[in-house]
Amino acid sequence: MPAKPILEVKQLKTYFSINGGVFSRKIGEVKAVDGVTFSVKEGEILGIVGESGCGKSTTGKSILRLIEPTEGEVVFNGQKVTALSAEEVRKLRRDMQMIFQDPYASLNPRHTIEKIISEPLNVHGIGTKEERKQKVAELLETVGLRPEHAKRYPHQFSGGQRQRIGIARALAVNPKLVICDEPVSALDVSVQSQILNLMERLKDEFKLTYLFIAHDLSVVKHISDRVGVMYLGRLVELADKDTLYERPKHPYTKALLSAVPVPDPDITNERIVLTGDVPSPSNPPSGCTFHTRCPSCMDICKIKTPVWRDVGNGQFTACHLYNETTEKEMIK
Amino acid sequence: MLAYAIRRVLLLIPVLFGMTLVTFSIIQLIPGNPAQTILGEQATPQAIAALEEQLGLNEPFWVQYGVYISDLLSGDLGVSLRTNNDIAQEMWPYLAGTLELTVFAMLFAIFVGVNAGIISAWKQNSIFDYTSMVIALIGVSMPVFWLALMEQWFFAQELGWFPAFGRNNPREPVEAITHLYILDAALTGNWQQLETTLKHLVLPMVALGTIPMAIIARMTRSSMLEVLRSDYIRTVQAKGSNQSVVIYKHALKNAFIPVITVVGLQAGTLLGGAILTETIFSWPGIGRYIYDAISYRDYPVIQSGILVIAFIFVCINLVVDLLYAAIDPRIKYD
Amino acid sequence: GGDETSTDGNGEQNNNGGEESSSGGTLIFARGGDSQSLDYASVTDGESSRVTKQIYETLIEFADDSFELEPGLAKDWDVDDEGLRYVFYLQEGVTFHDGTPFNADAVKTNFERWADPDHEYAFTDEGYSYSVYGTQFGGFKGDDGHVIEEINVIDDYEVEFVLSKPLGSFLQNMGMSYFAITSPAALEEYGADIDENPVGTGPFKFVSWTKDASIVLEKNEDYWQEGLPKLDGVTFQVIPDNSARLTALQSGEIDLMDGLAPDDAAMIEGQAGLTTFERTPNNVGYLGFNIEKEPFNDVRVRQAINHAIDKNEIINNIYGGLAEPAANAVPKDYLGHNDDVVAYEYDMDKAKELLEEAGYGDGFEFDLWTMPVSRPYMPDPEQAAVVIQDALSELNITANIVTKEWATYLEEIELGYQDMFMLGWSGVNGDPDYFLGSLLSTDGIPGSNQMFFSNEEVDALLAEAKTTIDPDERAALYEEAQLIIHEEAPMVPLVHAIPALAGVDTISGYVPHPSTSESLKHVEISN
Amino acid sequence: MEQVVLELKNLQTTFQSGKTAVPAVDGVSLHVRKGEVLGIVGESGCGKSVTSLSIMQLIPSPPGKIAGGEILYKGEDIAKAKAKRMKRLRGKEISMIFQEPMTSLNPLFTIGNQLIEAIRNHNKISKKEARAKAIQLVRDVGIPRAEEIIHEYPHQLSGGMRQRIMIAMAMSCDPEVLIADEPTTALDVTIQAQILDLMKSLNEQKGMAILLITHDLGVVADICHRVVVMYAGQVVEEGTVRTILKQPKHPYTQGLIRSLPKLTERKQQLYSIPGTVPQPGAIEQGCRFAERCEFAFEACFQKNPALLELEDGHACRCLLYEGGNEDAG
Amino acid sequence: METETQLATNPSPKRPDKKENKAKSPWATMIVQLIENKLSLIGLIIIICFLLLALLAPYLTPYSFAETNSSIRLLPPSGDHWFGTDDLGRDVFTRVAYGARISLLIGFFAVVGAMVVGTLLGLIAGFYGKWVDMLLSRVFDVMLAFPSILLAIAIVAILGPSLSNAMLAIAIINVPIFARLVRSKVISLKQEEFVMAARAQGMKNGRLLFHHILPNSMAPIIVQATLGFGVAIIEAAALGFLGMGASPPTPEWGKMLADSRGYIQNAYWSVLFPGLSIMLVVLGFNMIGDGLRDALDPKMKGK
Ligand SMILES: Nc1ncnc2c1ncn2[C@@H]1O[C@H](COP(=O)(O)OP(=O)(O)OP(=O)(O)O)[C@@H](O)[C@H]1O
Ligand SMILES: Nc1ncnc2c1ncn2[C@@H]1O[C@H](COP(=O)(O)OP(=O)(O)OP(=O)(O)O)[C@@H](O)[C@H]1O
Ligand SMILES: [Mg+2]
Ligand SMILES: [Mg+2]
Repeated sequence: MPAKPILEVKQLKTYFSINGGVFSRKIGEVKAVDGVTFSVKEGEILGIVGESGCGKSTTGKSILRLIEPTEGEVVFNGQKVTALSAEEVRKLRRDMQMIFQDPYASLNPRHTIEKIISEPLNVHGIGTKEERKQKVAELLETVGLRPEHAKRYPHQFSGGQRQRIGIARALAVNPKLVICDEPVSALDVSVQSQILNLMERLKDEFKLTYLFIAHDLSVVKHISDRVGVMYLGRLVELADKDTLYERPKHPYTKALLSAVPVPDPDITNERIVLTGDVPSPSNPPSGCTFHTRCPSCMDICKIKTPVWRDVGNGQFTACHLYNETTEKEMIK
Repeated sequence: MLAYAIRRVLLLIPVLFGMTLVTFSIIQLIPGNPAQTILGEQATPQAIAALEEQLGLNEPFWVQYGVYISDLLSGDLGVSLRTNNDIAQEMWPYLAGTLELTVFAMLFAIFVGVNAGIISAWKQNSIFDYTSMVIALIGVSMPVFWLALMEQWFFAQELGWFPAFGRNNPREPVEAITHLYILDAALTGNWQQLETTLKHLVLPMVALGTIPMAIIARMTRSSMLEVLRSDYIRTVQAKGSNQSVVIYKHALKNAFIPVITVVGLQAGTLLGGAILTETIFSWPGIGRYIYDAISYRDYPVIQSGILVIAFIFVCINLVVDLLYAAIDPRIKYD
Repeated sequence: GGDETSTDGNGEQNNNGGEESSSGGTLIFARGGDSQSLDYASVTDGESSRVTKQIYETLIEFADDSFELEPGLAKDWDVDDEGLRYVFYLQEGVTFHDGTPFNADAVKTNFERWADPDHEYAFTDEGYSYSVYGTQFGGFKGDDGHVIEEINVIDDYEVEFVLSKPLGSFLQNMGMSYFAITSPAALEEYGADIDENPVGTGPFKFVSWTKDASIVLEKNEDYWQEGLPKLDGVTFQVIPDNSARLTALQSGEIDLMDGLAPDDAAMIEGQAGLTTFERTPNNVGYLGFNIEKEPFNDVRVRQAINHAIDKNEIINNIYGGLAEPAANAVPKDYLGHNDDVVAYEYDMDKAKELLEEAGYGDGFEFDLWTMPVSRPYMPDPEQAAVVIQDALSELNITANIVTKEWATYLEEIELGYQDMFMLGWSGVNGDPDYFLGSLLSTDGIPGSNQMFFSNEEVDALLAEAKTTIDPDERAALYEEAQLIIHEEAPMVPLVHAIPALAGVDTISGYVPHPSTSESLKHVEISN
Repeated sequence: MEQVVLELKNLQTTFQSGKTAVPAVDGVSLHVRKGEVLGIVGESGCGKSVTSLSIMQLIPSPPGKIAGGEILYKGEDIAKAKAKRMKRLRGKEISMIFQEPMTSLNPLFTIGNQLIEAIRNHNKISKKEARAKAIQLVRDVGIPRAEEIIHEYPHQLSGGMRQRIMIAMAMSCDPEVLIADEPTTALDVTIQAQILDLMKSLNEQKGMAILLITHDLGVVADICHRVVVMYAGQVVEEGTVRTILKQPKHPYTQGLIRSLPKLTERKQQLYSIPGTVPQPGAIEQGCRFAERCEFAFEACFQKNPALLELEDGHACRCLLYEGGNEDAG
Repeated sequence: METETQLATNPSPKRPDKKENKAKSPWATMIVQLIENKLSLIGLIIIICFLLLALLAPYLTPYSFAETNSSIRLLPPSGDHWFGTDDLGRDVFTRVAYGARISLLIGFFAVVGAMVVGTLLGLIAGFYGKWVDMLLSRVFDVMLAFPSILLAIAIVAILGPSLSNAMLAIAIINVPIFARLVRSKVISLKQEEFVMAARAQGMKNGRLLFHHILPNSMAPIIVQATLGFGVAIIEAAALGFLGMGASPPTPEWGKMLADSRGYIQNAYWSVLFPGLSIMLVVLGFNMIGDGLRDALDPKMKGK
């Protein structure tokens, strides 16, 4: 099913400036997202995993321009999002919605569920009041809540129910792409599976495309078609799910996969325990940013940033180990 | 740390500049003619006109402001219209009076407030907690001038325990060296003077210190309670430390951070309340100096007085910020 | 809050004062405000002259409790017939506190300092100005009205003043505490700081001044009048608050206090060990009409209001009885006080009648401007205004009480913004021109004639009186003017207030002077 | 078999809410042997933390209160021990580390200061010796630059390092039992792997008993020997890691394991347990899991099942296994 | 509890939902909590008493607050004059009652004025950030660098002493307090996920500001307004006490204190009661404010 890409992200960079010093000038920047390139095909689920602080959320928000990207291009449905005016972006958000990580913080505590879900309709001027009410009831049913819940307030729901509400809100305007920023990581396993099932069902029902951000590798594996791995603001590997999990190329991906404890006492695979911590994005290491923790680090890794390239079968990685041209480039 | 301090000081510059503009504009906007005030109700219009000319009151705003700023920068606060004295010199004894009063009031407030707060938090929901918090609630609601009046009436007039006015007994003139009488008494070894000075301090100090005391007590208590619920206190308990180590080492230092902020803010209440307290207790302090100057339209004195108080207030808050940074290693010194 | 009585609250009482009873003792005199300056000629406030009166002396002194002239630093004086040449014969053997001798040169130096803004000791640049001199002597050197043409030193102890025109109040002026003699050596030494380092010939020497707290004086051992002063020293203590001041007196921290609240006076009288002193009134507190404004341009309205105000009620309420109802603009016993003028009696019916006649039977509304500060002639202006307001409401007249900052108040009533206002006037040298000429002549507009009262007849009478030298003739002229003023009623003369003081009853020899400042050289305090 | 060091018998901990006392932990019984790692798993709010805090007598009181049951440490009931006794037990005999490494260290004191305090609480040694010991402890938990680290403040360390410091602190007096309340939940997988390795080695080297609280079954499989599964304030199943993960008996445990997305399996529809965990105290009668349970029958709503030992060391709280009592079915 | 047994295969809840189904808005919850809190209930009662006193003043007393009568000066409290009479023979209770009108009105207008202006400025500064924030924040800094009563005195000195000017001055000095509060709240709300979510839906700034940010900043604003009410009343009384407020015969409490302080030895009641009234009203507002803070602050919920 080689569909056309609905979303293309090219060399996206988002830096936050750090102000300080005597005159509170810019004294540095956090390279939260530092040159990320990928595309999402219509109807697929692209998963993004990575450790905390590696820039997953910032990527998601930059695509929607909730945070202004510093550099790079985002093309959605043929429209260059990064070149649009604020008003055009606002209109575009009808087609691109977002679901947030924290089900407790992402709903306005002072609004009823009805108001929360109908708000996007309201904002985009869709339907009459009656129609909107009708739609809210439908949506509630779709996500497994009861229509009479519409009159309640968020604090009267459990985490999983709230996340359902968040999903209902995102679906209200019939978007094409939904960016899911860790939608299940705040939930307990038993509830998590309810939500994951729901999301899968809705994807088929509403013909959605997901950009699914998470830090739980098994969740990403479960839901995604393709998976990208981020480390310190950059994508280090991107591949078809099975390829990535079974034949990872990048040393970081390998380590990450091996570090996940498996709930099966019989499986005892050799763990690659990485030393040290993730470096700070405000002062990333030179060359390959992973070289400080990489078990197979080479001299070149400390100097040169590896190129993001296809290593066959649509498997992309940025690692000198797989870069035959490295030496040639060095000579140049 | 030094860089941080310098940065904080430099950040003050726009504020200080704004302050001079405000004080200067206030003075310009106040209706009323200083010349008239100086000369009184029995003055002739000619005399008033001549005095105006002489005082340079006819110049345009920006010219006067320019002169004002350049004088300020050279340390010149101007000359009092009323007394013809150099304000910088004349002000010191008043300032010393206010400093003595406010410092003692603040010490009183901190000492009583912090201790009451700690005990209340420690013995949460005890009788002590309830009574001290009710007292604190009343203290917070107390108009300082009324408290001062009632104190003066009851303790000075009815009971005669404390003197009703001033900083010293007129029969024992003080030898002023620094004009901080307590310090002077200590310097000259005059214990008699120390005693009378302290006696004079008690009522105004309590009047002025009560509101900050109540606020500090409440703040200490709630901050302490919050800290006592925190994860790291649980850690300290989990490693088997003594209750006193938990409270006085770990909890208090953390609880102090918001308390310090409150103390800094209360400095403003104190300096403002000083005007009222000084009026009631005939305390020769800067509040009264300014208040008198207002009714005399003594522009330079009003200007300088307000500026000096605001400056002190800003400085206290600067110190609070630095103290904050000294206590809390998380404050970044960049 | 009051639970915190600190550790030293052991209730010991303040019993100082007992130690130094060997001689005259030290007097602690408490007052409401501080002196502005101890250079008496450059300021006008009473609190300054109260102190300088002890340090400095004038050529002529007033009698203890009146404005009668007596010898001072000048033991005698001569006037020529036209009143243009005055010769003063000075006391010999008087020295200033700094040891330099007092002589005719010193007199000349001092007068020239005040008259000539360019004088080396005039300190004009430091902001000194001698407005009282200008007022009393017709201006400064070079001005048209300036009367002192020249001052000649005849010898060390004889000095001659030559005037350009006669001045009825010249000698009276010489007794004013503003024109006391400073040591020229001190002027040289201290320059513009003379205001904080006074050096005179008086009975007490300056020791120290803590602003808004106390001024300490000590006995001048070398005082030229044998056996005086009796006190070892005087401390002038500032206690702005009336009740705190009274408490201090009751607890023995002070000996004598000024500005006794009328209500407290009665209380003091009943207390053992305390006594009160009354100052002869030398002021008038009045209610002025802006006669250029409706409805006060109608004399009947003004008279009606004169009838409507019960001065005795005010005296009872506000002055605690310590005031005399006023009928004239000048105080009783003054030159020119007209006993024939009888105050409009308190009579509401009459007031109503007059108002109806004038067409205001249904009343009207106006702003009653009320002084924001208390003055000897008006200790509690706001409360007085309330009483007046209340009285007028009976005539359907609504008085809105308006207060402004003191300076604004003065400035704006001079510009005529007010409908009706409260104010008063205090005498300084016992001369009626100081009252009538300023308050009620056309010359006083704009200025202290804030009623905008302009009456040709009155103007003529006052002008004539000013240049007349014979006291009886002057009195007759002033009395005539008083009658017209009474009839025209540009003001309601309310009271002549009797300022009261309280002190311990061991004080003797203290006589309050009507000018508000008196020398304390005869005072003694015993235990 | 090793001796039991810590045993809970029918522990009940309540929180006063208004006039009612809500039972957060309602009759929990479990035991840990020397050298054993016991895992406690269960969903959020099921009472895991309250159980562990009860052992240390650290539940915020009021409103919390140990309402019943026994906590036996080496045979001594410490549920009602005096504050003085507890003080000597804490840190010395039983140590504890918490979920949030970011907030569990006092931000205003250096690492060294806090470690030294822990050491000197139970050992009468000089500051200098304590300092040397602190450095050694920091080294032991695998932190490089130990001499420098002890002069630093918590905010200067990363989450993983802080959690290691917490472990070092807990280890400072070689306790018999270490209670770890979700020690890795706030950490990333790569860091979690480091910490788990460390704990494993400590357990193996020092033979210390560990009570590991977690909600991650992967972690349980990785390091625990035995597992206790809690649901709504009660233990619902208990057994060895293998039995619990491979042959769970309780419907809740079964559902929990089935609902996990697995790294090693092909994609399929996830199982999901309907509904949510009930509020503590909401269910007064019957099995607490009944309304979410596939197999619930009428008796489940009336009768509170007991924790039934099925085979050696494997116990389950479910009416399905109460063979003789099927009168309701 | 009644148990409704259904077939085991049905996954829907089999026990009735214990939680009441009625939607309770956060505001309603707040009010319930407020009333349940003993201290704030007392505070509420105090304020209601003073409100009644203010409203019913003409019916509660046969006297006029302005009418003077020298024959009944300085009478101690009695059946005729509950709080005694003052130096002009006016009934102190009457004046205190009418004074309640003034104080409550001053407090109300000063706080509402400061709140409206401050909130607006704070919203602008916090929401638009950049130089607007920079500029406004510096202005607030400068204003807050002065002790408030000093600034109030200065403002009244400019405008002239009168009740309305005192009110204006108090409103002005309280503006930066509200503005800062709102600003910081807005800045933190901007980071909140639900605001992010609203933006992600394509919401316009205006709607975002008034539907999401403002309502969620209301809690601290209301708490501050309640506490500020008390502060404003004290400040107004202080100005009155210094002679910079109401003009006579207006029975403003601070002014009453200033007028009768000279009589404290002869007639303590003329000083005691106005002062006590100030304290009680302020206490009332502080108690309500405390209760509100507890009710609105999620951190205090556990208590
Ligand atoms: N508004 C901001 N200002 C400055 N730095 C920011 C801001 N938002 C994020 N960052 C920094 O950018 C980096 C990436 O943050 P981001 O939130 O995208 O991480 P993440 O991968 O989503 O992490 P998590 O899994 O914890 O959600 C982090 O180092 C973070 O500190
Ligand atoms: N201080 C407290 N006051 C009132 N109730 C409390 C308190 N602490 C815990 N509880 C209640 O006790 C129950 C058990 O909480 P506990 O913290 O033990 O859960 P947990 O299993 O550790 O969950 P998590 O996985 O989220 O840490 C919860 O329902 C909680 O609401
Ligand atoms: Mg994120
Ligand atoms: Mg827990």
